[in-house]
Amino acid sequence: MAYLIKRTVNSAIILLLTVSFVFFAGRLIGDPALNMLGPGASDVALENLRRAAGLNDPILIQYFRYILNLLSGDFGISYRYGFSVLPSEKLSEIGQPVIEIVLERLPATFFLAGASMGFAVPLGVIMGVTAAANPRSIADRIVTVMSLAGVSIVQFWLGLMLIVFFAVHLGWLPTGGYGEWWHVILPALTLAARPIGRIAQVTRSAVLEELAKPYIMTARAKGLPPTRVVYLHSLRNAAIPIVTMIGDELSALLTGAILVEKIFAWPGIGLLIIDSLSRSDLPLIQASIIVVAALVVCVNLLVDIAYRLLNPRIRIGKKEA
Amino acid sequence: MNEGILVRADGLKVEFPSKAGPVVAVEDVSFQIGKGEIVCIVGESGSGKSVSSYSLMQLTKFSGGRISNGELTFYRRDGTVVDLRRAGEDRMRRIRGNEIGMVFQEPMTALNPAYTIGWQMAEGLRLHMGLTRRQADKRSLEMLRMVRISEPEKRLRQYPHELSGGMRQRVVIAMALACEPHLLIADEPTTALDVTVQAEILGLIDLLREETGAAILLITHDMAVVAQMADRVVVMHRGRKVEDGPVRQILQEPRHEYTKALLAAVPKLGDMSKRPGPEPMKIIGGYECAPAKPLVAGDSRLLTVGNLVKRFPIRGGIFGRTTANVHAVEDISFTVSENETLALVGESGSGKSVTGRAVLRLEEPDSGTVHFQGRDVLSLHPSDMRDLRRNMQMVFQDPYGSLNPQKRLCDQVAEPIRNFRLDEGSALDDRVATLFDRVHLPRSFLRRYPAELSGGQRQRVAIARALAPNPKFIVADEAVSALDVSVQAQVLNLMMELQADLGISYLFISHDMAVVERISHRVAVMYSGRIVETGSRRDVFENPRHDYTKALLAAVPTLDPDSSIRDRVKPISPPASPIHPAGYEPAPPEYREISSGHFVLRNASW
Amino acid sequence: MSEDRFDMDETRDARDFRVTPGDYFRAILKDKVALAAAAFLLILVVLTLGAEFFAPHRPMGLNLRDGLLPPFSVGSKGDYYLLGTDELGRDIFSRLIFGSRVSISVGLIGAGLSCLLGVALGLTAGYRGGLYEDIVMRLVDGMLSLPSLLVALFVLFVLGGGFVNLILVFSILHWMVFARMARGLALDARTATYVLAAKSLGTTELRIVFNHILPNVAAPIIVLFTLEIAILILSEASLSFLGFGVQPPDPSWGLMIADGREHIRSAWWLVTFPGLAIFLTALSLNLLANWVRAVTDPVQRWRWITSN
Amino acid sequence: MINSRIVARSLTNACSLAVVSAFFAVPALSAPEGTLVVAVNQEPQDLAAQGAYKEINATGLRNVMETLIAVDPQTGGLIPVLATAWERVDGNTLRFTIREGVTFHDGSPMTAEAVATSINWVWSPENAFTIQEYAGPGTITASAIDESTVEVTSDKADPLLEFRMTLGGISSAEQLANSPEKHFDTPVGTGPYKFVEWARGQYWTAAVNDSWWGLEADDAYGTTKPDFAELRFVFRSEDATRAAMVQSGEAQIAMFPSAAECERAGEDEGYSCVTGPSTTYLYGRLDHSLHADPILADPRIREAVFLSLDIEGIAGLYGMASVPQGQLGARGTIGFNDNVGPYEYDPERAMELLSAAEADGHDLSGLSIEVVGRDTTPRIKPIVEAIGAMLGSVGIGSEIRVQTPQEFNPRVRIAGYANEPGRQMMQVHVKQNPSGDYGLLLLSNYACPNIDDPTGPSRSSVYCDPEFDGELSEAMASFGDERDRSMQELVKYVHDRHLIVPLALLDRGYLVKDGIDFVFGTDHRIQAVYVNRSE
Repeated sequence: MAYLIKRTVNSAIILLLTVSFVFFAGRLIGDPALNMLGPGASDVALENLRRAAGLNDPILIQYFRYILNLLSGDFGISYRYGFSVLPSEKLSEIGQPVIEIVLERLPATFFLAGASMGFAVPLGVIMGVTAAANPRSIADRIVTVMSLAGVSIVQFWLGLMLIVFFAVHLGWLPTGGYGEWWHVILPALTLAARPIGRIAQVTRSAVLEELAKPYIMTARAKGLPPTRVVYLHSLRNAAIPIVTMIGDELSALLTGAILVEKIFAWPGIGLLIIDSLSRSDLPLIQASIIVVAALVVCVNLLVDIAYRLLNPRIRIGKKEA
Repeated sequence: MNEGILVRADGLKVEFPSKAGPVVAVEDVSFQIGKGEIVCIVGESGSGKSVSSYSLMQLTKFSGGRISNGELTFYRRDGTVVDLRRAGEDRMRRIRGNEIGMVFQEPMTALNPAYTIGWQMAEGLRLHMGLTRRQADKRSLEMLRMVRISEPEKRLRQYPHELSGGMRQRVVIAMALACEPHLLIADEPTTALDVTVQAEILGLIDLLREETGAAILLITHDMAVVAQMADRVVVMHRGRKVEDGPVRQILQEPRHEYTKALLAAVPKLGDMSKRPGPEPMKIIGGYECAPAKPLVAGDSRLLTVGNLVKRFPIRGGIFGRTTANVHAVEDISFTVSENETLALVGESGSGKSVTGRAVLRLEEPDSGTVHFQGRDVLSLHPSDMRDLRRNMQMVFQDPYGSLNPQKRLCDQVAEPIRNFRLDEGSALDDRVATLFDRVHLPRSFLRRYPAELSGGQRQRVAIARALAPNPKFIVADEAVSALDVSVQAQVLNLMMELQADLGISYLFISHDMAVVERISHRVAVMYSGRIVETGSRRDVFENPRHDYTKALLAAVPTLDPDSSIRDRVKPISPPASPIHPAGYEPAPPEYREISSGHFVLRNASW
Repeated sequence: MSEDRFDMDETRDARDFRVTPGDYFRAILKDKVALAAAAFLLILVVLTLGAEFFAPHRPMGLNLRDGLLPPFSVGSKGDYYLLGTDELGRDIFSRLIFGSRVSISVGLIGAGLSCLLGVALGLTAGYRGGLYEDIVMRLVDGMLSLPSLLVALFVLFVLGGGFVNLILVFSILHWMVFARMARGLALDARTATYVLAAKSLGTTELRIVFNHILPNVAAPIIVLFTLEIAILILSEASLSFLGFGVQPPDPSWGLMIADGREHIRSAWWLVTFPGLAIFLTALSLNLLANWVRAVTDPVQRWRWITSN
Repeated sequence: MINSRIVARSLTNACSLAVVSAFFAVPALSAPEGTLVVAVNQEPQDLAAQGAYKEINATGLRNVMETLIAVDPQTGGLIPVLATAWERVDGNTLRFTIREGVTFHDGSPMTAEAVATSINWVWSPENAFTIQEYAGPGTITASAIDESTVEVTSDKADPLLEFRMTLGGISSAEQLANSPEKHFDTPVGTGPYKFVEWARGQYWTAAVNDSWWGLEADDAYGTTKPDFAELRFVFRSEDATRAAMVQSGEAQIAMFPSAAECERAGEDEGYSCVTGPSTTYLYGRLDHSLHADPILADPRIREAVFLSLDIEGIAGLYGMASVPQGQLGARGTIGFNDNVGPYEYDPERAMELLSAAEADGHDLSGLSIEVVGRDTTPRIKPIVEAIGAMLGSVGIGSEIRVQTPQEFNPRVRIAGYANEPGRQMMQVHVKQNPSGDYGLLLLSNYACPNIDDPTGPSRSSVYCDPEFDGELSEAMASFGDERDRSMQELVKYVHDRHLIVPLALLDRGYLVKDGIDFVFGTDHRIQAVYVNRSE
């Protein structure tokens, strides 16, 4: 418990760093008032906005205000989302809170990430275990090369190729979009290539390492069938690096989805980020990054909890991660 | 067909792949095991003893080995006969764990850390005997009772890491015997255990043989274990059987030269009684290196250690506060004189290695004093400390780890000379070459890398390196424990020779009472961070006063085949935990002086 | 002690252990896959260094009359286009060769800088320990848990794309893996007996770090370095694809894919070849890293060096 | 209106004009059913009423939102929509009689009051909507005279006021009063389709309006009626994906196919490529007198830049029968000068000019032209790359950039570029001139920009010449042949000064699934009433 609290505090610090980074880097783009109103804005309008938004205060005051606002769930109002006009005094009326926009996009990204992990985890683990159980065999070589191929492939390129083949050439699946379950197949496959490879690699080496340990000889000396030795005995102990990798890849999926979402017109947070970048919608970009960072931190925390469930040896306070 | 025979190996040959083609690990090995018999295969590392036993289970193939010749006849429970070399994997699985049980060397890692003891024990029972989980649990409990483990019900629900090494080895034995095999293969089952625990486990195995009637194939490098346990002995050397026969014949009338040499190299407890100083061992074969003069300790103090304390904090909580301390070394004091060997004996976790490092400030002690040649070691500035290291050197336990694998041997031995700028250029080369001569290594080794040497050779390099700056004092931390007996004897003799020639003092850290008896002038026995008894070698070995010292001595197996191990085993209470909550200050130790220089700790426990 | 090592100790003459450069050479000759990867990279490096010499056409040479020619075509002026042309009539093959300069130098320089930074910080942190290590490792953990592609996008959005900024961003966002590994290795090495031994011999700290620890941790770092090059080449492609990386008209592989994707249905060669180039390069680097890892791993290497 | 079902290659400017006269409208015979899916290249920023002026900003909005009057692409004349009649009161004022019995989709009646409110909202300078790019010299306001009459007034005389009234959509005044925030994402108009839903990042949809006034009236849309029960505008930024959607039947219409896709459509079964001319032109705007680097003031260097460009080749990159020419407008527009031909492609001459300039002491190593495009412009990347390479081939250095609107727009507009140091920049951009007259075009591209009016019509001009401005304002005030003649002169004048390179007059293309009849005008609006199922 104490350990979890400690980890949570750590995560909070990481998030604070992210927020600080996002805040100060955002200021590097230039005057936020000018950014918001556009170059056509008059000096009076700019000054009004600066006064209203407190942009004339010292930067640290603004920074603390930003953090306080975040804590109360106020991530700011979008400069540009959903309207092509920039009347500063009407912004609070018609502008949407960015956090709502971001949260609206999350389910699509979750669905996509979940679907590709649904492909990647079982496939990667089975491939890795098969390779480890028969080191240096043909199967091992195939798995090694395949998993390396999955890691080496350019995701958006793979996506394009899949579209050409399955959607255009064969016409089996839609080219993109969102809605029905079959829409997710191509983007999820595209995203799964890398995690399959990484999970297979990690599983292979972790299982191989476990298979070299004495308790495996004990299990074999008990006359257990090889599948039981491999899946029940070694895989369970190899689970920690595998779970770590799954966590890493899940985090990577949440951001790696940017390109794939763009190519498949998948209305998730990645597509939103691309759109808001091209519109220079700073509050929306900032909120997206903070939310994704928070998700990544949560995934890491979950992985930590999974360690505890998987490994009876880890005791509270014994070791820092 | 002999009715009493259980296993017969004929012309066994096992090969492993290597860079230069297949390497023969075992060749033309034949032996047999009768029903209910204990057969020991004894040999040093590389002799092929483990490979031979693994072949019986076809376990060699999992590490790349191939049984390329021979016949392994096994008389099964149902009366059929099977050739274990040719049996298919399905049939082997029904034999493994069922008709042949196996116990491995490393109890710490032989159990799957992710599952409970009960789960792991039930696994084999359900597979081979078709029991339900409930029946299997019941049987597991019976087995745990049989191996005399404390609180067996609780153990079933525990994970391996919650058990001590001895308990784990009992679990492994219980697991191996659960399906009532006719043959139990035990591969160095006690090597990794402390000497007191080792005696208990050996006693248990002997007892179980009687209770279950299973034959036991015991693999060991330790002649004393052979003497205690075996009915018959197979001696192996370099992949071949050199000799076999009943235990008495092998021990008392060895025929083969190798067996004789092996026996001679084993230090025997009690050999040194009534002798004044350390004496080298008689080595048959190899070189003799008797010291030119008797090893007499000097009078002047070289090293004085006072009230040394070292604790390791255990951190916990949100803010990483220290919640408890491991009292690794607790208020110990001792001295080493010039030309003297002080042995620090104790079991693992007793704090003896930490003491050795703290003296050299490789580990900063928490409090206490260390004076070397009158200088206060602990208050020295790091650069002065570096200078002082010229005179204080260390030889480590692991000859594989203590040499940098990426550097040539000559450079490693030259390193301290370069560090202290003692010599340069050709003078340095000469000095390094002379050091190689000194430790009896050929000069052709100068340009080699550590990986090209055997363990004993590496340990010699380590000693040469320690000798390089002409130190007055060397801490030898389990310097010979990892070596085979024959090599161990040679290295011990070398150390004594160097002491005689160069007037070096040793702090000799060891768990092996027989070795300590050979080499030391004085002995300090450590137990759970404290010195419980100290005195001259003769005082401690011939007149032990502390219970722990007595138990330690009693647990050492002897080469006498007539002494039954079970008679000697008096289980001693497990060591008091050296972990105490933060802020705990134990009472200072009080010693009773038995005779001049012979002290015994009075505090019952702390 | 693992079963593998146990067997080795029992069965192997210690002298067999020494691995010479010749062994590595023979081992790679035996490993067809690794050999192919090494050969591919070698050819790529030669082509890249001698791009001016090997490329049949100028990479920027415009020829609108010969746009979108399929592979193995002859242009209107009799030029031969091995891999076809893009819509501006530029030779794909030549652009690929010149594009490798961008991709490889981004990968090499980016990975090199992050390696230097990471290893320096990681080694010292692992060896020194204490508060310094705490700070460095907190930083590493913190930065590792940032969504790196996203942060890269954001930084490039703020600073603007381009070769130099790309490398800067990569170095800042990728040093942590090196630091973490170097620190772990230094930590292992710090408690390794040979380091303790060196200390007891009076060797100075600096010498211990650079003379004893560094050579022993070099192999895994080289492996990681190789992998990072591949990762950076992929990241460069992604960022250039999104318009935040290398700017046109420099022919980067990622940009070539981005440009060609409008024509993916009609002119497959525009996207296929640069995609394959990235894939094969990254795959070769990965395969080679895998091989280096296998042959340098003390536990594993006998499997690879032996003649089995 | 145009009904073109023609494969790209066969289409040239001349024959596309011939097509304009062909007009078939197939009346709907059955009740509307099914969904018409249109794949568009970008998601609209908003669906506010003002967006109805520019189809590309909010594709399909005209199905929901209607205007008072519209330009007939066939005749260039005005036709009634929500206004049944209109008259000019004076140079500043127009009076509209609004159609009776029209209700907004929210059920509120379209009263004169409501129309006035909507016009005031759309044209209010305070709101600073993008429609301001078509704002006149004065500020436009509207008021209801009586129940069926609305008066629209500009505070300065405005000959183009009727044209401006064809642009902005009329939306529910009730919505503006009660929930102004919804105005931007929930359009409430009077059109044949009612807005249903806007799934962000995916599509927006509209359902057929059963009580649409047009079902009973033939004066605005002709006899054609909605054929589809639902409209769905799907946002797909990938060109190839849009094409694939039509091929696979996911969509019936795809916008902006590449030339290659268009050609491919002719060979494939199942769908075809339909193209037609538009009023959109692609141009390269080279910094001139205002805030330009002095080196560009040398006419030889400017000419060298112009001569180095293979305009035909660039037009070929755009594909689909884009017409290279020497002026920005289309033939038939008032002010089009038949004697002004395209700039020649003459790299040798360009190099001669450059070396002459160098001989006079110009340091050509300092000549590096930044060629910039906006990433929302279709096919912009190959075009700027080609221009960069062409400049390079005569020895003019260049840097090429494709920027987001947020980076790009300020650099085109006076308020933004006035702050930049002297530049050597050529902006490659597209613009539309839907008015059928050169006036607006000359004003917006060549008249002196006014720094105090950063949203004014000449905000993105590069040129400033009081003499030209004088003649232009005279021409703008004139009518008929005189207007045509004086504007032709001005066209010739700017042509000879090498100010803006007209790169191409663009055709627009669509991929259309077989079985769909798609009719569009030069304004290229996707209006579902003109999309019908064919036999």
